[in-house]
Amino acid sequence: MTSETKSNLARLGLMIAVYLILAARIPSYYSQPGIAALLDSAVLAGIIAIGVGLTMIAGEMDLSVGSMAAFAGILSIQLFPYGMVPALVIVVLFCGLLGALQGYCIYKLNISSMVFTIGTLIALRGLTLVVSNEKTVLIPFENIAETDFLSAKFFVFSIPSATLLVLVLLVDFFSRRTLWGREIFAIGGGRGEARAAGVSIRRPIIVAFSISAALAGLAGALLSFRTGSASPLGFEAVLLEAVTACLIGGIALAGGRGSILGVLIGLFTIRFLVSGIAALGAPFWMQSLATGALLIFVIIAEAAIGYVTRRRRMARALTA
Amino acid sequence: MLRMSGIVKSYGPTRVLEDVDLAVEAGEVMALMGENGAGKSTLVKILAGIEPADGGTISIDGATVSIRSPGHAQAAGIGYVAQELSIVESLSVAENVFLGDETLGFFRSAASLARRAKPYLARVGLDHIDPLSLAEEHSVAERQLVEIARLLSRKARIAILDEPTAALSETEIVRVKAAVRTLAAEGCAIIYVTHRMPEVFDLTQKVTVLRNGKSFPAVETAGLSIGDLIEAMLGRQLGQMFPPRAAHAGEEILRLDACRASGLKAPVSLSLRRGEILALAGQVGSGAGAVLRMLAGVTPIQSGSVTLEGSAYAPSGIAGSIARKVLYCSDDRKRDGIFAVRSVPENLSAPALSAVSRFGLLSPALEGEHVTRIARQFGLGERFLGRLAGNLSGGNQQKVALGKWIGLDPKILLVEEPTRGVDVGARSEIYNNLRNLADEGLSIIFASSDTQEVLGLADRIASFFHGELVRICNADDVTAESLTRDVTRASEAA
Amino acid sequence: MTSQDASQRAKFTIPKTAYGLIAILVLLVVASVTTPSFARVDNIFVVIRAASLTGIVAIGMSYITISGNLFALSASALGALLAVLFALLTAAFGFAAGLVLTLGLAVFCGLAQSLAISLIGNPIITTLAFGTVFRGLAALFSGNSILRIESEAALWLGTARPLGIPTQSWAFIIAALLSWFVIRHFKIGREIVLCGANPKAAVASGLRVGLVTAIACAALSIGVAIMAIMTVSQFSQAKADLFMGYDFDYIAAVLVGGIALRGGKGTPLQAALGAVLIALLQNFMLLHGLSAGVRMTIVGLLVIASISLFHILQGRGR
Amino acid sequence: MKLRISMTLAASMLAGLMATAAYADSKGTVVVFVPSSTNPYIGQFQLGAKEKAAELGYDIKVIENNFNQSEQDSQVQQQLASGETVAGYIWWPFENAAGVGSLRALSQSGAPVIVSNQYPIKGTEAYWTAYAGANDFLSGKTAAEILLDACAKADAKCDKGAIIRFPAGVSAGDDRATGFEDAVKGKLDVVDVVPTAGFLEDEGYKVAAQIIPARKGELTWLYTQNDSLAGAAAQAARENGLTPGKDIFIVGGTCHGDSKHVKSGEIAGTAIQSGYWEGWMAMQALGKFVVQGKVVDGESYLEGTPDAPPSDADPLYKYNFLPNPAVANSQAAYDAAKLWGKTADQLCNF
Repeated sequence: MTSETKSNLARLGLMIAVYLILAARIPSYYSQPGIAALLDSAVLAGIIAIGVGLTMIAGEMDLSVGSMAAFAGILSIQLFPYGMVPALVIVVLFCGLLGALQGYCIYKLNISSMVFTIGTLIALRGLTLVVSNEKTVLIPFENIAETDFLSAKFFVFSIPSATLLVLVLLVDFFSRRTLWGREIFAIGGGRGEARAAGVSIRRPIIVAFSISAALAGLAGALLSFRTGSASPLGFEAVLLEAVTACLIGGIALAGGRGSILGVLIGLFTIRFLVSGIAALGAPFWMQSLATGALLIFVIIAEAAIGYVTRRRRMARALTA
Repeated sequence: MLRMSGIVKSYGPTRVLEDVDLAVEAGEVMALMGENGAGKSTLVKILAGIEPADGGTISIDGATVSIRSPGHAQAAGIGYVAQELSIVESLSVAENVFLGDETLGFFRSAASLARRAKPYLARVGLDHIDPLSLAEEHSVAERQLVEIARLLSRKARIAILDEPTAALSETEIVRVKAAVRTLAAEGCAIIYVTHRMPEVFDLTQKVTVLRNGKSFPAVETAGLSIGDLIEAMLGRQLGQMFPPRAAHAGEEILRLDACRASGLKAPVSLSLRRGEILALAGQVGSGAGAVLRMLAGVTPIQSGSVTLEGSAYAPSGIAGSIARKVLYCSDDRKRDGIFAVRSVPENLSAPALSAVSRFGLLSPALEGEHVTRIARQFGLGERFLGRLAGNLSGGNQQKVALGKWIGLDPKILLVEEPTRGVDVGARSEIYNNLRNLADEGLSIIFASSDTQEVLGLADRIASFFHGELVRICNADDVTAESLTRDVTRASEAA
Repeated sequence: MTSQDASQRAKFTIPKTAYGLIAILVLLVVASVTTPSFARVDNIFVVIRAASLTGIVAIGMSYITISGNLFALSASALGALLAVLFALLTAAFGFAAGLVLTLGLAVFCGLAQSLAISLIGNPIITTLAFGTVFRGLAALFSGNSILRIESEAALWLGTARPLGIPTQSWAFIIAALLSWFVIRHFKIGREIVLCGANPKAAVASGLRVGLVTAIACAALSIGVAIMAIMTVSQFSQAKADLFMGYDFDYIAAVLVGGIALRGGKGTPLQAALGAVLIALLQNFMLLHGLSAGVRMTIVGLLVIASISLFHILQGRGR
Repeated sequence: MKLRISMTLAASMLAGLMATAAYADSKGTVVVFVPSSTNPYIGQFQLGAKEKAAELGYDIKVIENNFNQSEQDSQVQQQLASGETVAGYIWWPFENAAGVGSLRALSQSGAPVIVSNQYPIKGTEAYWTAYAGANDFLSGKTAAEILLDACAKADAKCDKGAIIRFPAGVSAGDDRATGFEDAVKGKLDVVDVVPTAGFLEDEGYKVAAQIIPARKGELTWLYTQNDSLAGAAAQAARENGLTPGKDIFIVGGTCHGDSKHVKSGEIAGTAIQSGYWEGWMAMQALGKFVVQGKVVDGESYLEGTPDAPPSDADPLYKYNFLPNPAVANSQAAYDAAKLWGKTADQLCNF
């Protein structure tokens, strides 16, 4: 068993533990509609976390996803009259393009993406307010039934939650099995080494940021269609949840390590915890403390395990 | 197959390569040898497309090629294994074999990569390792072999190996040599940069020697004697570069008894006297640097004992050695020797902040005095003091890296490669500075792979090969040839 | 050697602080020409007041950045927690004790974070987690109600205008000068800069890297505490949802000030200037009646433009 | 260490929850969806709902989303999926329009749904049983009346003025501004509408301290949408040498945490908007529906009587609005002001 599999199993164990503890108190955790609701609750942060995770694997981090999702939400509702599918396609492509541009700037300037995307995080939010005329935009009520199919359930899946799972599998496949995906891992694992081995740095950065923005756009558009409205102030909290899901899912902030499937595990660990505590009727501070405590627990455990592994490897090297 | 002729390269006014010629044939292993600073690295970097040449031509199979980037070099079939490896630790071995290779198609599964990597790994003697395991789980030698497997997979026609065995153990070297032979057997022309005599005579067919940026015509290894080779490398001594040695040394200040640490294969016993300069001569990976790192507290002393001025000395960490006034200057000043984005005075006072401050406040007067004293002592002119350390030349950076310790009244100064990347003029200044300090009672241990430096500067010389102390002699009893024999283990090659 | 040095010297270098000043001057000229009410002296005081509290936190944040620890994401949540604690402590023990205890608790929170950063090695994740915890604790301690204080001293601290200048602006100016002085003239300040410039070299030179992180975190915490205490004092009350969503404002000020995220460069004065520059721009746009969206877009673009500019000027681009 | 403490806290909290769930057998559970009790107004809302529920014999469960509509949506789904039989829902969406989908889902469960705080969007009437809560248009209108009244009383000429409104994109801000502007049309001149970054004093002060000096001599009044922002604006005015209530008239129109500026006369007056009573009346509306089984079409502005809260026997209308009784800006008036048996102090200074 590789160390990666081991760590993923440990994370899976944590997720299951959180699930079981809460399921003991909340019957809906093991009912069909309850599981469907849990899946649905993960869609927004999940789709966004896939993209953020990809940029983190590349050794970068896209902080602008929340604003991008809000921007996409407004745009998609405004484009609704042209049909939902064309609107979705246009919005996702446009966001992907913006992301590619952002990636290109980050590559070209050779700048820390965490700095650059703070700028776009602010600017895109402003642009969203401008585009929306600072008002919530709505799908006309007579048309709202057209979006019903997004809430319909097939067994435990709705179209959005199925989209999330399909996207996880797709991006996981992309990241594991394609040249472009492996390049993202390579530049995250060792940028200098990868460059010396002849890997282009530009392409993986652009690809990662483009996917991240496109997915943020998709999440924003899907969620806005489902609710039939979009607020220019929406999706502000999603960044922290997505990053937390990635970190709990084992994506190293230093880059190069982790997997998209791991992100899914991290995501559901958070979802189980937060949904569960809210469903018990606990006040906000409980959710907040529990999330913080979980995150601290995971990163300290990781640091400890990393320390022990390094010590062991060093000891082996010395005795060899 | 490969012919480089009339290669010229300068950094500023410093001419690094003058009219260098080099030729290798397919299936041939050619040793590229020379003293440190002779221009070997620059030459191979030009060939690998990392540095542009100022003049000269490169032709492959008779056709002139222009190499301006690593991509060009790759396209021309040139593979380069640098001293710093290009293995991404968090990727699998198989992926590292094919890293940067876009010819395998867009889709690639771990299993198919592993399957394709297996034969290449087998040819470099890595058939026993799992191609799916992560590179970080393997030793430096194995990673080195993976790099060679990468060259094989790319069907490189010309391979450059830059000191591939520097950090490896004897058994590991055997594996790398075998892999190199495989590479040659495939018809690859190999340029093999090394300092190790046994490898030269064991592995290579021809030797090209560089000296002071000039090349000598290639010679068949078979007809070569070690003496000739060493003479070709060293040439005549540089005149008055080195200051006279100490008239007499003081009492014993430091003693190592059967000490072992990471990087040493056998226990080392040494002693050092006040005002003495002791050289630890050896190539990279010889153990000379390991002794310094152990004394500096960077790596722990695993066994044996160290006595400093009569009391036990076992520093825990670098702060521990500084507390005992044993100060260490590593061989990579950019990494941990200087603060590149800060000014020279700030660098010079960095370790001595307590000494230049009163009640937690920096005293400009004290600091100025401190800085001026070091600057004067180390010949750093007034005009350098306003600059950022990163903007200085290598020589002046090294003066900063060394000089910053002086303010602490050191007892022992440990210096690794005191003049790496330093031009000739600044070298002589640094040697004089070190000698002056020794005359004032400071004891110095330096590790160096530069024969002239060792011979010229040291009072006594301890030579190292492969993690073992070979012998300790007075500098007067050592010649360039005997020293080169010791640190390259020429005895085994003969 | 000499030639290489000479070529380096040929590069014209302006101190980083100067860029911030130049930008402020340009903006001032443009603004006063186009907006009559802008150029008045009292409006300048207004701008400085508007920049004050964000600026004080940005100054603290600059310690984190200069020390090589990027930035902290827990400042706004810590602000809410300290505001709540200050109100509770002042109500229980009086203003002076409240002030001292809050500052003490702030330092404690800073040290706890620095310890975790040293352990985990990543300031961003660490402060992200601590931020959630701080906000949760703020809600817990406040009991979801508004905590009121009645203290003449606090009111004076929050609303007085010695020499016609608000206490907040005094605090801002003093904090800027003091923290500049610390970085520039204190031994620990030099250590902070050196650790940020090259942590490995700092360890090799025997500098106290752990202490530096602790001081940087404590400096930010104190900045946050001042903001929290000033805000609570001004309005005589505290709530758990104070300062929500402000984190990126502080970071933006640091970035617009031109402090390199890699650490080891820049001074707290630049962060202060960055805060003033943003406030100036906001004020200018507010007086021009630009909508909130347009204002936010322009601030975002300013952040992008200034960081790109500083980056290119350092010759780091490709 | 920190972890252990929070774990202990979490454990004791969970134990507490289990205990409350244990004697929940009376008339069933009411599930209340609110943004977050970090906001004290919402804390008051919860308290009112809880006390009324206890009085009526219901058990209550409050689900908080920390100002995040998509989180609230998933909480609704989760709740519906639990299959719990509930006595009814009280629905306070974070983003009114975005929450419509969830509102619809709640209505489809068959249990009564009382919407509160956010005036329902036109066209969604089928999705909810009744609205019981504040009326932001009314709040704006009341504020306008207080302001006009104050101007008239002081015999001052009020013309140009500005609105400092809730953050751009917040619908309550839109509604209050509309209500206000409708009421002052032709009487006052609105020269500027500036959004703040938030709802609290520090955010209001930031804007007011820039607007007031820039338009000094021009502005005769300010409407700030709540008293937190108004108090901050009054402070800013004073600092600029303007005496609030003389040189400039400032009105927030809803009391919000701190009444000292009203008592001192700096703010032209206020209106009691009580989170406590809003939660209380939402719960009462649900109780009424369970007992009476019907909803009368139309609007009912509940009477703002000082002493007794409205009777549970009154009919339930489709729209039931929380009264916003105006309070004059003096200590005496303030002390005298009561709504439904609680003093202004109790209701406003939570």
